[in-house]
Amino acid sequence: MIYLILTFILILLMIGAAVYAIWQKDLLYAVIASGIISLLLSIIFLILQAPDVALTEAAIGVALTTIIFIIAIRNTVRFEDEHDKKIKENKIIKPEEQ
Amino acid sequence: MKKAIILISLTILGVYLIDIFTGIGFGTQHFASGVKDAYLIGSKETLKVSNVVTSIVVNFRGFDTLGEVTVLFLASMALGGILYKKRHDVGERSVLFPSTRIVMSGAKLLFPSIVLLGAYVFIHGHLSPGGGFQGGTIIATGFLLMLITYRNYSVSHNRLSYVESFAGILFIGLGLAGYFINNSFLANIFPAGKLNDLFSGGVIGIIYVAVGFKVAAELTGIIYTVLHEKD
Amino acid sequence: MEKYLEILNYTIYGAAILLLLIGLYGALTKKSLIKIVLGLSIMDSGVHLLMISIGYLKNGTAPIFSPGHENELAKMVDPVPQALVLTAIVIGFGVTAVALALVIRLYKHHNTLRIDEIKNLKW
Amino acid sequence: MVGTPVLFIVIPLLAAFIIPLTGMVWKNSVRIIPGLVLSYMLALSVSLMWHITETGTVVEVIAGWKPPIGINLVFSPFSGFLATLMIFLGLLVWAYSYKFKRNVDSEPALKYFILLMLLVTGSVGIVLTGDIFNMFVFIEIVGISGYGLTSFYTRRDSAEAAFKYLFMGSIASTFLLLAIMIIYSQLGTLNIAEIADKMPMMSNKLKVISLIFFILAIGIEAEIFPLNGWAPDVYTQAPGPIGAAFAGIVVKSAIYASVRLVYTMFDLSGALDLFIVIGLITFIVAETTALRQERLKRMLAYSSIGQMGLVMVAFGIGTKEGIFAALFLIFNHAIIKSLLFFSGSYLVYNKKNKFIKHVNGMGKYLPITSILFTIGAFAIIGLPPFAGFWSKLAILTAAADSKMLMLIAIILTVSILEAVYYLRVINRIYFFPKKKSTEAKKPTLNALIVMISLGIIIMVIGFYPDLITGIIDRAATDLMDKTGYIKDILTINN
Repeated sequence: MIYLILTFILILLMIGAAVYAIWQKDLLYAVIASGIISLLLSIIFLILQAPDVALTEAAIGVALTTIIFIIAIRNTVRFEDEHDKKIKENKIIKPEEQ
Repeated sequence: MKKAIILISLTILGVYLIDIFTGIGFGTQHFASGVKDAYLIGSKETLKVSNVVTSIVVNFRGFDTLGEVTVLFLASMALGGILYKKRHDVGERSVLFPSTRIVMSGAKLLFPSIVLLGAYVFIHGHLSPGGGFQGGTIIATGFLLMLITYRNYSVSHNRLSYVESFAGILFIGLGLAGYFINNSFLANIFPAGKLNDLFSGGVIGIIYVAVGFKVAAELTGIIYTVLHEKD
Repeated sequence: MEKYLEILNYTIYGAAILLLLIGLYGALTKKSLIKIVLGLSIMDSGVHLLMISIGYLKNGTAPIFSPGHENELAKMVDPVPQALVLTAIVIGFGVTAVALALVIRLYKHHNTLRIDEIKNLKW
Repeated sequence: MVGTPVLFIVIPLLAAFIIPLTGMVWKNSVRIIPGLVLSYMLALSVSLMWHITETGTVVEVIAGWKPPIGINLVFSPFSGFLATLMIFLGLLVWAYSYKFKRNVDSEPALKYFILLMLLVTGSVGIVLTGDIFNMFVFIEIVGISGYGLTSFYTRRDSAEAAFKYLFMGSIASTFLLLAIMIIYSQLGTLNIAEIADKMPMMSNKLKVISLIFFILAIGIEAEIFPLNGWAPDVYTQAPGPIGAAFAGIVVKSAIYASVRLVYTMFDLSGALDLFIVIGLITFIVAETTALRQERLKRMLAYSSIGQMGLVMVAFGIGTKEGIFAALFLIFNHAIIKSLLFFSGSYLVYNKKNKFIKHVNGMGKYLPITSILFTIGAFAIIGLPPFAGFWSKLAILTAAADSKMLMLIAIILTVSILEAVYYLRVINRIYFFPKKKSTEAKKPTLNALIVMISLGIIIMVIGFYPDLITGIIDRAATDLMDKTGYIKDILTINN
């Protein structure tokens, strides 16, 4: 019984994190949210009697994937709508205005 | 407009998927006779491996694992090609954030225990949950911790590829030994031992250790290559 | 009890499929390359959850013969999907790493992550 | 016998793990070892082809577990034919690009050969394996080496093409996993033969759904019409010989996978009609698009997609003649399109955009390459003395035997379009004045040898089609024999 409630809460959190990860404009937060998805997922795997998969998901999904995303963000830009910001600051001119 | 079309088609896909999977059912045996029982019995009786997932990954479907290790190898190789720089460009690595003394000493303290945990996990892969992939990734996270904390911590690229190559050669070599002795690639060539013994499962434990080393070296290499990208 | 399990049935499958759809939606509609890769990885997670939950058995145990419980064959959950997911996770990580490396290179080339600005080729 | 099918996978992987070590000592070994491995694979597959004419299909089990439990590799006349063809092409691509980019800094150039070798290995694995999840793993191997090879040139827009390919490939692998899981949940097995055996136990709805997912996933690799957006860009942006490798090796393995699914695994009757419809749409759309292309490689890419559509149509006819025609077309397309890619990349060498107009007047400056391109173009249009003629004829007769007259009309009409755009290029090669600024690049010796030998093969097959029809005929019989396939695998006593 307690597992059922736990699973239900975990699933709700996971879906919430997924929606947040897609909706959030700040890529860093989005990536952290996807790390949280992996973390919750690994707990669900444990509840579903798959300890091997839970271990792998915890190590790969939470640590390695997240860090590689963060490195990629660091090497590029942090915000999804970086373009609009640049236009606002007149850093780049739209092609048709040239 | 495009979003609306995508939303509608995704909804259709979702409804179909829900329909299929509720039809399949949850928590029950779906099929009358599958390979599942053969795997469970074979793992217990023939291979004497207590962790059935390990015996599937390494022996019954060991060929998948070989392919998978190759995928990682290819990924690190493709990564090296994509982010290629001429040798003299390889300068200082970008560090995500300057780390404080606490983080630095904490990382130093944690690193050996993480590596030890990883080694434990892949040595006991046939007895308890875990194995080569899990242990390898745990070791890689240990290296990751060191790499992001210390600006000047470096892993020798040559040494990584030594480990990677030798582990891969060991894996395939053991497989080929099975091929020449027992006429089938990856066949067991050592005595199976007793269930729940550290030296059980014959060749499985050794192959999983090789996989562990290979995965650890490859993942560390991937992270190392990406970290060397400076903005 | 049966009733609750029925709910669990829908929630786990529903969660997996929702994850898959959310990821696919993100991958198809978002403009930022990193968001697209993120969507693909969320989609992968959904499929993995789906695969594991197919192998689940009610009140099952993990497929490990721990000492003293060596004869509980019938109660064990299906180990095959777990082995497949293990493989799929590692492969997915490799693909994600390659994708992000490509993203980094695209950014260097075009100085933007917006997919609608990177179109020297037709999309 | 030189070995057993498992060595097709194991030896290249072993070599791939050894090469980084030898590369530290002797740089050139990174170039040479893949060639040696590919030649060994070719010798192995040819000897196995001889072997199976006497003993029948070779089935090899892995780890000593009989097929439903363990993974098995099947070297039948059908899969063996495709595997041999792929390895042969892989060897040609290796020989063609042996001196590739020698002056450029060597490190990525050396990775090229390992990636190429693993691309061939993965494709051969797709063809030989008898297990759907193992097929998924090999598809991923092909995919990742493909992404690496596509993004090989850092200066072009190759990263964009590779990202596009990767995006499609990831979605494909997701759908493939879904389909595999649906089948596993119903039948409890992953072995293709046992799935085929147990298929009647599955409900019709699930069959249709999983087939759709499979076709969606494999169609992306096989360049079926709405899913082939990645292909022209990849062909354009990848190094020249890799275009040939994609057209000759990767796509063929994807076609194999879809054919194996429809003919062996699923017993749905409508699936073949689906093949015809999809194939025809792909054929028509791709050939009309090719007509409008301004860049040579894009044109070749669309032509390649169109030919794959034609192969699908031929498989969809469903009779033995249809399969024979399809396999003949696969063979011809592999050698002819490789020749076109090989010679075409020299005709537009060093040009940034590779426009068709850059070939103007090349007939005078690159006479041999131009003649070879012309041979290829004539062959693919299907003019009589060349190899392509016999396969087109085979398709038309197969369609006529099955009373599909509309099909014949459509194929003939679209073939005229095909002829138009190829002849346009040839016209430019010979009858247009050369621009001053464009300078020709003489092909290297090994590239020249490869192209000439391909040209000779095309001519020889054109005059003596009997050399190859026997093998293709056996392959076609093997594909039709579903119960034989199941029996071969499930009753193996090893």
